[in-house]
Amino acid sequence: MNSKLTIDGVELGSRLLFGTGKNVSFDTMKECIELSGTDLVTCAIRRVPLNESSGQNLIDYLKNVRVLPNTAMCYNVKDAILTAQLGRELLDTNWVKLEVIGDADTLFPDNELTLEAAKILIKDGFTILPYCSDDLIVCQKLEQLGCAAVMPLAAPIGSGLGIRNPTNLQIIREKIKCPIIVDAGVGTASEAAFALELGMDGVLLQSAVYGAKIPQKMAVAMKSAVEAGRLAYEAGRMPKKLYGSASSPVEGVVNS
Amino acid sequence: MNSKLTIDGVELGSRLLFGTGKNVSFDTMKECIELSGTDLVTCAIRRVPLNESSGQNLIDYLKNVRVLPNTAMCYNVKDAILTAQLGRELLDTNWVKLEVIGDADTLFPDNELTLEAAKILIKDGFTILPYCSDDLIVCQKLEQLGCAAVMPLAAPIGSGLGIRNPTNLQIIREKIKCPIIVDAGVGTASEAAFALELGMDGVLLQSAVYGAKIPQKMAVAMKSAVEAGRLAYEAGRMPKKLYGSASSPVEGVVNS
Amino acid sequence: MNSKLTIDGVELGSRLLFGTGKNVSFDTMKECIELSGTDLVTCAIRRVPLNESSGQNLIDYLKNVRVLPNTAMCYNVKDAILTAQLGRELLDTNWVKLEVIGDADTLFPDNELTLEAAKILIKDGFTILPYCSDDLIVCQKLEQLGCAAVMPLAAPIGSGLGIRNPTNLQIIREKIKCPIIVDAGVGTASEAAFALELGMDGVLLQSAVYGAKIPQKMAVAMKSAVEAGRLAYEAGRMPKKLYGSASSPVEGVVNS
Amino acid sequence: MNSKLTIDGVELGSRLLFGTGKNVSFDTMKECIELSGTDLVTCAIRRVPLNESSGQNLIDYLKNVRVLPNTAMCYNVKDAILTAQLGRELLDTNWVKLEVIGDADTLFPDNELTLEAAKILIKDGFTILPYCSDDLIVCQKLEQLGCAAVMPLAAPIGSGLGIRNPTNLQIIREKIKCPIIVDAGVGTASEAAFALELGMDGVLLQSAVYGAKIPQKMAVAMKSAVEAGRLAYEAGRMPKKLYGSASSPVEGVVNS
Amino acid sequence: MKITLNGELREIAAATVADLLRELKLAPVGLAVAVNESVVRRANYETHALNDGDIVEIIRAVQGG
Amino acid sequence: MKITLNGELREIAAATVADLLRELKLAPVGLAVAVNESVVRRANYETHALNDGDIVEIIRAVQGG
Amino acid sequence: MKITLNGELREIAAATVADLLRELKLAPVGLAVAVNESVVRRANYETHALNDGDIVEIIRAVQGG
Amino acid sequence: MKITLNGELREIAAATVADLLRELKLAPVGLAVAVNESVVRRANYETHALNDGDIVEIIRAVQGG
Repeated sequence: MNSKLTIDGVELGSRLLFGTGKNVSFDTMKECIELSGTDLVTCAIRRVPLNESSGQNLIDYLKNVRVLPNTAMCYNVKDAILTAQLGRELLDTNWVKLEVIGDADTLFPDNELTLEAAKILIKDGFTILPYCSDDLIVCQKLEQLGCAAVMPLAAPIGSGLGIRNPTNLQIIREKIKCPIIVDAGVGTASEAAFALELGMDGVLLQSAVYGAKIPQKMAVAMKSAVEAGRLAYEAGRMPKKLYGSASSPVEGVVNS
Repeated sequence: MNSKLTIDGVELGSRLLFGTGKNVSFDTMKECIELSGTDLVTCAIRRVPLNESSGQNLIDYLKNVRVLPNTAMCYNVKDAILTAQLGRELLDTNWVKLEVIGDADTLFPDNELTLEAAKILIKDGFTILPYCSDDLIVCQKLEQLGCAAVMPLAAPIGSGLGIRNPTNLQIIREKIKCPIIVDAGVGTASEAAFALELGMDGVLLQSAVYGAKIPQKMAVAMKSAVEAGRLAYEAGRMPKKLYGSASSPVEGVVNS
Repeated sequence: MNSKLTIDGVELGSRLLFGTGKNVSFDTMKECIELSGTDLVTCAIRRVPLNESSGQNLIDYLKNVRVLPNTAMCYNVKDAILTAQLGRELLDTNWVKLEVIGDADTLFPDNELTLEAAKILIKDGFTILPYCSDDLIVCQKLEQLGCAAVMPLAAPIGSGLGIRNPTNLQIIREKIKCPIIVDAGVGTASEAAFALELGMDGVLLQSAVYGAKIPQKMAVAMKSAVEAGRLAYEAGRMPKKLYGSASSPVEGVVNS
Repeated sequence: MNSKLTIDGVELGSRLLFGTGKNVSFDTMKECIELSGTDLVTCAIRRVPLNESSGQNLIDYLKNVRVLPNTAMCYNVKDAILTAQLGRELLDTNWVKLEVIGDADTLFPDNELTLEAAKILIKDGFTILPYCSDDLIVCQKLEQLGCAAVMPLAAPIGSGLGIRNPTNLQIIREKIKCPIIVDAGVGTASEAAFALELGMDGVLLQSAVYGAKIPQKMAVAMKSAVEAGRLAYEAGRMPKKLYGSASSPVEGVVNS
Repeated sequence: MKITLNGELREIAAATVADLLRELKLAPVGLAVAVNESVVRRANYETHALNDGDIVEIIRAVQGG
Repeated sequence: MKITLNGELREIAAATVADLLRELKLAPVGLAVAVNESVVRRANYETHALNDGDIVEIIRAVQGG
Repeated sequence: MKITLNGELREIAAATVADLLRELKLAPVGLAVAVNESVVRRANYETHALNDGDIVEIIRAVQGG
Repeated sequence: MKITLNGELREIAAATVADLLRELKLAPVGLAVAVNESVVRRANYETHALNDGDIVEIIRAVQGG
């Protein structure tokens, strides 16, 4: 019922972007992906372990969704670029979730290096979805470089703290045209809905689902939450007042 | 997928309780009711206007849902009781949403009088769903009297301010067994989801839907939000941390 | 510099009301009382232990401040009334901080019983400062009974959660004339300031000071916070905007 | 009573940094500066108007405080550097509040250009206090360059929205050694206190005071608020609990 | 006979609740009636006699929240 | 004579409130007394007779919030 | 001689920065001067020659935050 | 021949990327290869010669967010 999210000309069936998990079996992951309704899942790019049998391949579990490789854990431009290029070759996609990390504890982005990497990758033909701060100027520069979307964080990765600064997201929404995906920080369903109500075009989730006691239930919760939030945004919420007005008629009351 | 809400032995198909509108046509109301998925709608009891033709009857539009008469706008016990009894006769139900109002501007409940009326109505065979403050002691007393649920307000009626005091609702949830329905104050989808995540058993909505720019869209949003919030509650959300942990592996990164 | 708080015709030198401590020596208490600048401190009324030597007397440490006996831990009207009367005889004051508790875990007030006790004590000549919920209707009834002030809680006693529901306090301020003292819940200086900024006439503190790592420093912090909050209220704060306007001139900039 | 703030080896008498006003007379400004207790005030650098008599000189009103020239309204590195150098010559100080703005509506900083300008100015012998986002990575880089402090915004300049993202400030505090001054966004006293309670070393105020209905009262309020917040930080606040424990003894109650 | 009907004094001819509804041209569905603060069950409309000074309430359901 | 003193049954010899305080070795300052839910004013300690079965409360101020 | 003075083209007679300030009737206090993006120290106002096409900035402190 | 393979020095016999994968018993699917910071397209595995001192990365997709 709500309008679709289109990134780089591709219409996605859901406004929920989804990680492929952490400390969770491929089977649980696959179940959650299906329940969440997502159309686009992220994965990381890592060295093949040479001394162990490689076991099952993640890609085999991701047949029905579009896969978005990330450059997670890259701390400089060179590593991010090579990782992006390897991801493109591996997954046959020119989309990449660009991350250049600035601090190992908080995993906050280094926006300066992210801008530098984005510029190079765009020249190389990539479609960039960059992880960044909720910083208007950074988002404006990323948009001007030609990024397909911007992905400001709502709170630190893995924190589950929710939308820490709605004001910043509201301002970014006002002044940015490209899709805005909230990346990181959402911890439960109401927060995902709230992100969409702020006019964000989507949310990327990982820990909120896989870190819940029952990930499958949370996957469904998030599917509904994202729909609810977007619909509420499109519906146009009622105004707020300190106190309201009667919701039942004030005339014709039976009284003595 | 989530567990059902049961009030007084009756299993309801939805955790969303819904008003029948204000300043909105019967047709729009009916559409919103259907889209919201609600099983239980409230109505007010008012004197028949004697000098005008009565027009269409609200009840004719409410064939497929259970109707819950309220005692809205009653300011004393006597009026509330007579209104409840008239509603029971009219709608052939012993359920009543008991409201005894204490202030005409804010429509805050007079909990003292609500307790008094509840005691009398329960003796008279009613199933009481009382509107009350988010006050643990009041809720405990209402439960002990035998109310079928308690309906604390989240914010003033018609204010759309959302869950003003999650702490109080959390504490009430911890110490009360009977169903808790958040009545009044919810303004948008994320707030409805949040109420359910706090362990509330349902929400009663009116202005949030009928006061939205596109009520039909908000009705659907609320349906999804209530499902999302309940599922998230049942799923058990991830813990919060000041900052989290990597959501992609820290080992095997391609680096120079 | 700010206007004074007057209760029952008595002008107080400070808007900070203060407890006499818990798990803290009389000496530390005395020091904190002096540093806080308070003019009015509360104490509890308890049975003299018969089988131990009574040691030092609290009252000897409270020579320079007005003492306000409370009825803490009373769960019914009869106990509250006798405790109030004993406090009056003991401390030669007709002021009493009336508490009738409804729940032993949360120490939330039973507002219904508080109203009943207030009515009786006012007839008996007491000046009542009642602990109550942040519930407009209860505050209005207490004011109409003739209470000298109302003392809504900001958060549960001893929780340190701060002002849980500014909306309720704002509304009470709008519609109540008598002094409003925030009783319970304030945990740190900014929250005390915030209470005053909401138009509250004072705050009553206990755990926030005695539970700090360095109570003496927090006592001074609270003294300043209460002054700051009141002055800010009287100064009339700037309006909020989503984003503001330049705070330096936009003309005459040196540019190329 | 609280510890002093030292920037670049200079001990300041107050943790409040203060603007010199906007739409306010020099006399009112001077009064507010004195009442605020500040030791360090900012001013802007603008072209002398050539076609009008220059009137009174701001500097004549700032005899007893240290003056910190800013580079407000500079949108590129070159302008910021020249403005800084002119300010140094004019005011005989090598301190500069570095601002490189990225957007004319919100006045958000361009952190990338701020870093570039800081690097050049530090080589040129300046002591830099840079206005920046509440972004850990940017603050870390500014500190590593040798800035004397970092000045993250709490909310947009002139918005009065308060501390929009306490989480970010908390994390910056945890991981940065140099003084952190909250620059912009504080709107009232409790918010200034809160900033200090988060461990910020100071706040820079302008609109909150000059934009209040009675600026002089707000100046005093802010003086107290900053002291209160710092003392509370040093005192170590009580822990928060969902509900607390009795603040009066539970034994020895008079009961029937 | 004079009664207070929905809060207003009114002269009526009706002898019973059922009469009154007919006099008011109200169909006896979708409404409920109280006389002197007691509900009159639908089955008793024909037999429930009205007296001078009675306080009568005739109500229906309306939209509300 | 048996009284309930601060919630406990106790055999006492005292005939008046003043006697009782002496018996308990309590100085008559910094405390207040109620007998059978009525406060006994300090001025009446010497004259207020105690009877078998009386409920006596002797209280003081303690720290609290 | 034509210079750009505070962003505007202007014909001046002054040969030095000090001349220029006199021509503009500006006392050499409470202001600072840059020529071609370099600050001219106050001590050098008399000796710093101006040339055709110079870009001159003369600034002062104003209120700001 | 010595190469740096996934960050570790290693003696290999393989002359091409394809050889290397065989030597490592890795099927040439579900992975990607870079030599000296340039990606080697799958079509070129057989022809891309390895040289002493090459830096080789062999990667795959793993779970992440």
